[in-house]
Amino acid sequence: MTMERPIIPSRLRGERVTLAHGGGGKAMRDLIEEIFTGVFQPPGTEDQARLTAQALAEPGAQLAFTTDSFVVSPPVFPGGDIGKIAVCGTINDLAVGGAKPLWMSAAFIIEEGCEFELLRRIVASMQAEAEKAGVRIVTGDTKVVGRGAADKVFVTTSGVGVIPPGRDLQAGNIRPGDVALVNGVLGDHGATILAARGDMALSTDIQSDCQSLNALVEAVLHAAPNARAARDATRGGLASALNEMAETAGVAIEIDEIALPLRPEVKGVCEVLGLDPLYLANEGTLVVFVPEAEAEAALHAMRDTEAGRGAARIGLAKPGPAGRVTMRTAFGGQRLVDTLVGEQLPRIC
Amino acid sequence: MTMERPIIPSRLRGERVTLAHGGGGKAMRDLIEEIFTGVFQPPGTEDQARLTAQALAEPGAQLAFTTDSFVVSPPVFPGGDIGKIAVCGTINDLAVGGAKPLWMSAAFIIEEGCEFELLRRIVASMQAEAEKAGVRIVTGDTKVVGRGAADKVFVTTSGVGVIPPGRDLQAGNIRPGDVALVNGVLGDHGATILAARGDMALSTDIQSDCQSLNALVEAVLHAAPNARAARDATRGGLASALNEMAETAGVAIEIDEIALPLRPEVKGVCEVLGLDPLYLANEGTLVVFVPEAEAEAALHAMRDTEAGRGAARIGLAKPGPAGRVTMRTAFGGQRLVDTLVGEQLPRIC
Amino acid sequence: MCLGIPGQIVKITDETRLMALADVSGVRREVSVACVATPDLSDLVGEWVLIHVGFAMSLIDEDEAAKTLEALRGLGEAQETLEAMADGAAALEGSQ
Amino acid sequence: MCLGIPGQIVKITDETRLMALADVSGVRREVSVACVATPDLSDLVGEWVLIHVGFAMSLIDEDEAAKTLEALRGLGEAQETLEAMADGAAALEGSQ
Amino acid sequence: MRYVEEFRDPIAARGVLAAIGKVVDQIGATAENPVHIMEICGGHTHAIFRYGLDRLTPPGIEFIHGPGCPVCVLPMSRIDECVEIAERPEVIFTTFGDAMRVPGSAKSLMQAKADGADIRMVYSPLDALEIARRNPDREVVFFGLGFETTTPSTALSIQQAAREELGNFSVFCNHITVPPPIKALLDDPHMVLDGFVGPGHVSMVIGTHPYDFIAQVYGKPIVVAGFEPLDLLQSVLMVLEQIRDGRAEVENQYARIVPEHGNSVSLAAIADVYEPRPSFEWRGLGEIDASGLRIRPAYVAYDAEEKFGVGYGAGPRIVSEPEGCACGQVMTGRIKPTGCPQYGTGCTPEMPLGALMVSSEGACAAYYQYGATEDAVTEAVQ
Amino acid sequence: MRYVEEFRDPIAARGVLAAIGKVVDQIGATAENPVHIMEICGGHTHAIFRYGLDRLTPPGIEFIHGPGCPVCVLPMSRIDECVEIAERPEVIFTTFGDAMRVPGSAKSLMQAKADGADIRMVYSPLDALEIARRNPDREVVFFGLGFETTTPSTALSIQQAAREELGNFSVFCNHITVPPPIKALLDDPHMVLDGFVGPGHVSMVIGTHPYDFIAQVYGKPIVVAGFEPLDLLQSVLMVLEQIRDGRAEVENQYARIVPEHGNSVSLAAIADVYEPRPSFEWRGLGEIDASGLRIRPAYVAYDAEEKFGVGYGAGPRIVSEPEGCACGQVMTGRIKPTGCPQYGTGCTPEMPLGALMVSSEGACAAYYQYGATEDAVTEAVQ
Ligand code: SF4
Ligand code: SF4
Ligand SMILES: [Mg+2]
Ligand SMILES: [Mg+2]
Ligand SMILES: [Mg+2]
Ligand SMILES: [Mg+2]
Ligand SMILES: [Mg+2]
Ligand SMILES: [Mg+2]
Ligand SMILES: [Mg+2]
Ligand SMILES: [Mg+2]
Ligand SMILES: [Mg+2]
Ligand SMILES: [Mg+2]
Repeated sequence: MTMERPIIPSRLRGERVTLAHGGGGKAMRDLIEEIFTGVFQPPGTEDQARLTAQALAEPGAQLAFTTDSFVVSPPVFPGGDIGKIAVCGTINDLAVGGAKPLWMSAAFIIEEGCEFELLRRIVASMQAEAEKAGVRIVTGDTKVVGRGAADKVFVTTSGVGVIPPGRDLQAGNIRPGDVALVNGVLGDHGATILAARGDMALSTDIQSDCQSLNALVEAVLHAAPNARAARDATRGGLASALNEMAETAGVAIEIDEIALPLRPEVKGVCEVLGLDPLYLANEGTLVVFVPEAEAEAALHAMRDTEAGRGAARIGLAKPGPAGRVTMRTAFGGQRLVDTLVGEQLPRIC
Repeated sequence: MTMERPIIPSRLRGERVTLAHGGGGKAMRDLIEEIFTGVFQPPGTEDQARLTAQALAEPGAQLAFTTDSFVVSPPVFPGGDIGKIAVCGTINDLAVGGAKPLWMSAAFIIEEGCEFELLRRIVASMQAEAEKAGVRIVTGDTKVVGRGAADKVFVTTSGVGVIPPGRDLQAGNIRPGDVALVNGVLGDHGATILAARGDMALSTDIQSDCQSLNALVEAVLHAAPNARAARDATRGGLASALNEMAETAGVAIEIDEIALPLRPEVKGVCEVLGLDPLYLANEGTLVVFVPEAEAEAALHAMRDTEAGRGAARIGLAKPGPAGRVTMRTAFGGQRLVDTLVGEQLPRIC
Repeated sequence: MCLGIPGQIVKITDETRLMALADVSGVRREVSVACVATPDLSDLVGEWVLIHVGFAMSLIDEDEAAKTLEALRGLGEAQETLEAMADGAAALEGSQ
Repeated sequence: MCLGIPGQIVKITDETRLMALADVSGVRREVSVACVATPDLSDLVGEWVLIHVGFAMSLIDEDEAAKTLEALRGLGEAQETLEAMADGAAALEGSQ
Repeated sequence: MRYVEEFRDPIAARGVLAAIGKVVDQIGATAENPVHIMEICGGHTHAIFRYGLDRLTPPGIEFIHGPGCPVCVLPMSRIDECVEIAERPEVIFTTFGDAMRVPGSAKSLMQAKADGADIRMVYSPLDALEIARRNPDREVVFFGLGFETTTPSTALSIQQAAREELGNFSVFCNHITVPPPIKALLDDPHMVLDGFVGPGHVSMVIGTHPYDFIAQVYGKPIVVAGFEPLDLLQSVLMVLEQIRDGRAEVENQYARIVPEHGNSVSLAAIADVYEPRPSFEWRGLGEIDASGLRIRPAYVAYDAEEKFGVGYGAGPRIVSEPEGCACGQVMTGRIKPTGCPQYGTGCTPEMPLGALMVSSEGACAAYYQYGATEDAVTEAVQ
Repeated sequence: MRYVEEFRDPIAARGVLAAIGKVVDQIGATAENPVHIMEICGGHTHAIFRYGLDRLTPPGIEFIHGPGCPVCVLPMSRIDECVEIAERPEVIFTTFGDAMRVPGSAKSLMQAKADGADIRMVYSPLDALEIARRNPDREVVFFGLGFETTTPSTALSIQQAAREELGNFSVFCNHITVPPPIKALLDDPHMVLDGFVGPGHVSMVIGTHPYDFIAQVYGKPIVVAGFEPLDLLQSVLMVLEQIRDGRAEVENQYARIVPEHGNSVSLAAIADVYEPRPSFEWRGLGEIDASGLRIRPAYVAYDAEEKFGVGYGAGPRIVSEPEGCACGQVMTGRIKPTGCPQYGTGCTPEMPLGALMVSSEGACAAYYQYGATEDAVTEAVQ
């Protein structure tokens, strides 16, 4: 479908959502039809989508199912908005498991007073991103809560995809000697949000890396059919993704500080606030482990895709100690890269 | 799995969720493992569940997919809690489409300061309800937002089920002469929440009707194989469900006030606040249309199930005017039962 | 205007502020009984009152209610008799 | 203690309150220049300062920095030469 | 006895309706030449449509829907003033749910809430008092709205606040009284009314004597009525019997609730706290002498008009009613809701243009809610 | 020049390390008989572990991690007082992120926030001032924490508040000074220290002369150092050279930032706003004379201690440190973090028992974060 909608007189009075828009009556129907289903065009009007896919019937195919709630504040930021993230994030959770994303649900929790314009923007982003990734948003929900009971809008997406027979991307598959690749610069999303939130009064030109990774994963799998495991390094950053993978696989992972792609501005934000970019969130950052023999092919394949232009080889798996992640520092030392404790707090000392 | 968990020393310090529990680090992992995955026991540790079901491979079978966000306040109320509703609601959205619910996702948005005890209770309810309905909670997510950016906890569930070949329950199938049945008393949930919220300082012994309807739907389909369509009458109440069905099917619907099962306490709440019970929310109320020939069988089958003890025949479909719902009043008159406009507001005049 | 509903006083909750618990079909709420207060407030327990916006505005007079109902039933019964007669007449005429 | 980072003053934003915009690797924030204020504030533009909790606490002395680096590099080069010599000796001895 | 279901008995209804039919015939009223009965109270309007009484009664009776919905007669400028008060950061504005959706000239209270004002629905002014006790650092304003039925509750609440010296509580008083607009209607030369169904709950406060002028001065029958369908039908019958017999009396069908002299506690509280305003504006009716109440100087500390400098205290404000709105004509019985060019198109309950479409007591909303259009109703009822 | 990467050059490092090795040999220091060098500042501790300098330097050098982390030396009772202030409904409590997770006797600020206190993290006291301007009806309190580096920022902020007459802004002052604890440590008969790496950023405010007593009275070398790894290595080299040469001087490796006499504007602001307290409590070190600052009477309106009646203003409060916590011994260099029985078991960054495990500048946290256990580190580095 196209993003252009016929201009029909709006039944939505005023500029903001009121509690009436969540009450189960006509106002709610107007909100849903004008803002949501008018764009998503889900099949049918029932409370459940009914779907058929040939790919699911294939022997050995598995169904992949994932969900994430998105609560990013502010909801619109350089490089994206909560809608784009909500679609990318769920596509990515499917893609890193080797699944081809097919369908998605979208549930909105809207704070009384949220501007219709903001919702329109979010929905347009979602539909655009879904189309780009070849996914359909087939079912959804909206709830309205009172002022102060939400932060403008929260979006929860769930995704269903199919894992073709024979594919197996799981962290448990990583073996010592496997090479760790990332698709591009780290920490852009986290640094963007920190700056966009305004609390720290920082301004930068960084943009969120928010993007769908399904095409990238397919490209890697084509070039490196024995790829072991992939993750999107979101909350907790690269460090957390690596620690999870090391623990699950029972291997150690060593990364190389010099090899890590980082924008100067992201370093700048980290310096000002005393943060570590390894723990900054990403929203379109793939970490993939491939056998050494396929590493170069995978790297080149990544660089040939839009989302993988800045791909880099950042480290490798080692026999042990199990679960340990270390970094060879640019200065020549070595340090542990442990899982974050709580959240990273800006510090002065 | 059993609800009893071994008593291990908790890694969760204090009694409440802090922002650290959403930061992507160890605190988050502790929260997730202790409160969520320890109970749900999802398969694997990846961000997507991988699932296989024989039923999906059958020719003609359809996949059903639905989502709902749950924002009920207070989160615990007589007869249930937000967790129970979140599981029942999604099971019901699948069931009323004729689907057998298989898997569910659960995403939590938690307000800083939410008590761990509340989360434990919600999760236990969810798991208990899912087990009862034969559904597995296979994937999930948690987010923590600052105080005042959510109302304790919001739960979004998505459900995947399979519609066996040949089944077709859709509102569009309703024909004039079909009989409308409900499974029991109306408005209990809405009245319970109004009272539990405390704003109106009402106290009653009413309990939410919150329950899963999948077994009930199967019973109806067994007794009435030509059943046309079903809905769970949630937000907006029975009136909204009937209006939606009448519009989709292009029929009129007439219900009989005397036949409507209503508790005196629900009538009491409505009298005090000037509300109409037809618009009160339910969380376990099935409206199903069956051909006249199968109506008695369906009614008896319903009454033989736990969720259908109070089943009643409440009205029937008529040729038109399309989309119109009327009620024959106990007093002998007739009135329109239109869709609610916004939300029902308590009134004094 | 002015939604008012009958309820029964079940308990005095605050002698000083003249507050009592009223029951409407099993739903309870605290109401002010300032407008219907008796010298001994406990005399109100068991009484039916007309409640509006949280105030018991008037005591319901059971006798008057009974009188009204009687008059209404009288009209209803008269009509039933008439209708039965009409039915009977119609049946005789074979028009039913 | 006391995280401090070098940044460059790019603009005076408030003469009265002695506020200026500082740039750290492309990240900008308003800082107080009260501690490093010059009679003509615009003289600060282009200067590098050490920033701590939103205050420019000290002007960075480029000459001193250069001197320190020179001393450090001297030690580094000396060592490189030594290592090269050691490598050469080792190679001669066939131990590599 | 629960005093509700008993008065909804369909068998008794058949008897009353038969009796009504007989008296209508005796009077000789027909669809072309009907008896005009005004139910003053919006609650009665609501009940007439909810139970379909207009269709159950013979065509010789025509109901005229009076001005007795306090929400409907509220001028738009009052809502604007509510919004003005509610949008002050220090204010918690409390209101009955009825007023939330009434359109002001810029926005309704519902929209002001969405825009950030702290507006809370309450069931009772007592609940607003409690909010004031719990929020000593905020100004809690209660939107005092309604006829004599509701006035005692705010008067007693103000007295209670004064006893507790609750300095952060005040009332934005928009209370109005029933007799003045009836007199205004009766003075209207275009109005043809044969009798009245009187407001039951107002009367339990003021008693039946304030209506004496209707019978004695204007020679019209009036029967104070309850709100259950049998109450209404019986009252209509009593009005018809007076007309048939050439009587003009004040009768009381609702004697189980309404004492002849009203409620002395309520009347004393009203007299203590309130005094008549020289004049008050009614939507659709304009200014009516001595038809509104204001807070007496002794309670000025609890008067939101004075506290925030709005309303009559700050001089009258002119906000014109929305263009094309025929509420005034409907309210004076000159046209039926369906006679308004906006009805069902420019004005619906989803997007009300006039006030009569907002409150479920409003004649237009009642028409729409229970009948949509005359045609549709006929169709539906077949 | 960006004054960062230049000082992280690994090639230059090799040279400095070689020179250090040579001097260590000249001194004859060994693992068994090492030179003890205390880095006073937590920032230096952090950098030593982050860059692995303890493992790059020869075993003949033993780093003693000093008391220079303002979060670590904060007594638990101070956090309790923060919580007490923050939990007042009228207060917006503002703090640097560092203090959020420090355990109080009942809860941390992070937990108090979860329990409902309005606690906001800021980057600068200027941001707290701005919050005060925007919330005139709230009391905005800034948690003034830190050594001489940070003190000028709160002094200047209080002066600014006074200029603007911002009556709703105050500072809960917990500023402390570096020289007194060093003197206390040097007076400790158990302490064996051969030299000091001096705090670079404190010194840019106070200059290098306040350390003269270390060289002149106690005869120990001290080199004021920058925070990049090359800065630190060069400073260690300079300390070692003094030891080898039998000198005891105050040297300045960080001359690009640190002027000999400090920053006059900062010093004037401190002197205007603050005065020494007779005594102040340090976690692990106890009361130290004249080691803390309080707000002068002229600025009493901006003193949260006075405004809310807490802290030293309200008399000392005794809250004992958690049982089994060896922070005091670690901070005075008597044991290594790994020597504490709680380390890594009862005390981890996730569940810190002692303060040194909370701040990433704390010696225990730095050990844990970058090395976990001595064994594990050896393993990992191979
Ligand atoms: S339809 Fe609307 S505008 Fe017309 S009279 Fe009724 S309420 Fe007023
Ligand atoms: S391990 Fe914990 S308790 Fe022990 S000294 Fe370190 S911080 Fe203190
Ligand atoms: Mg997920
Ligand atoms: Mg994810
Ligand atoms: Mg839904
Ligand atoms: Mg908000
Ligand atoms: Mg690890
Ligand atoms: Mg749904
Ligand atoms: Mg649903
Ligand atoms: Mg997730
Ligand atoms: Mg809340
Ligand atoms: Mg309809």
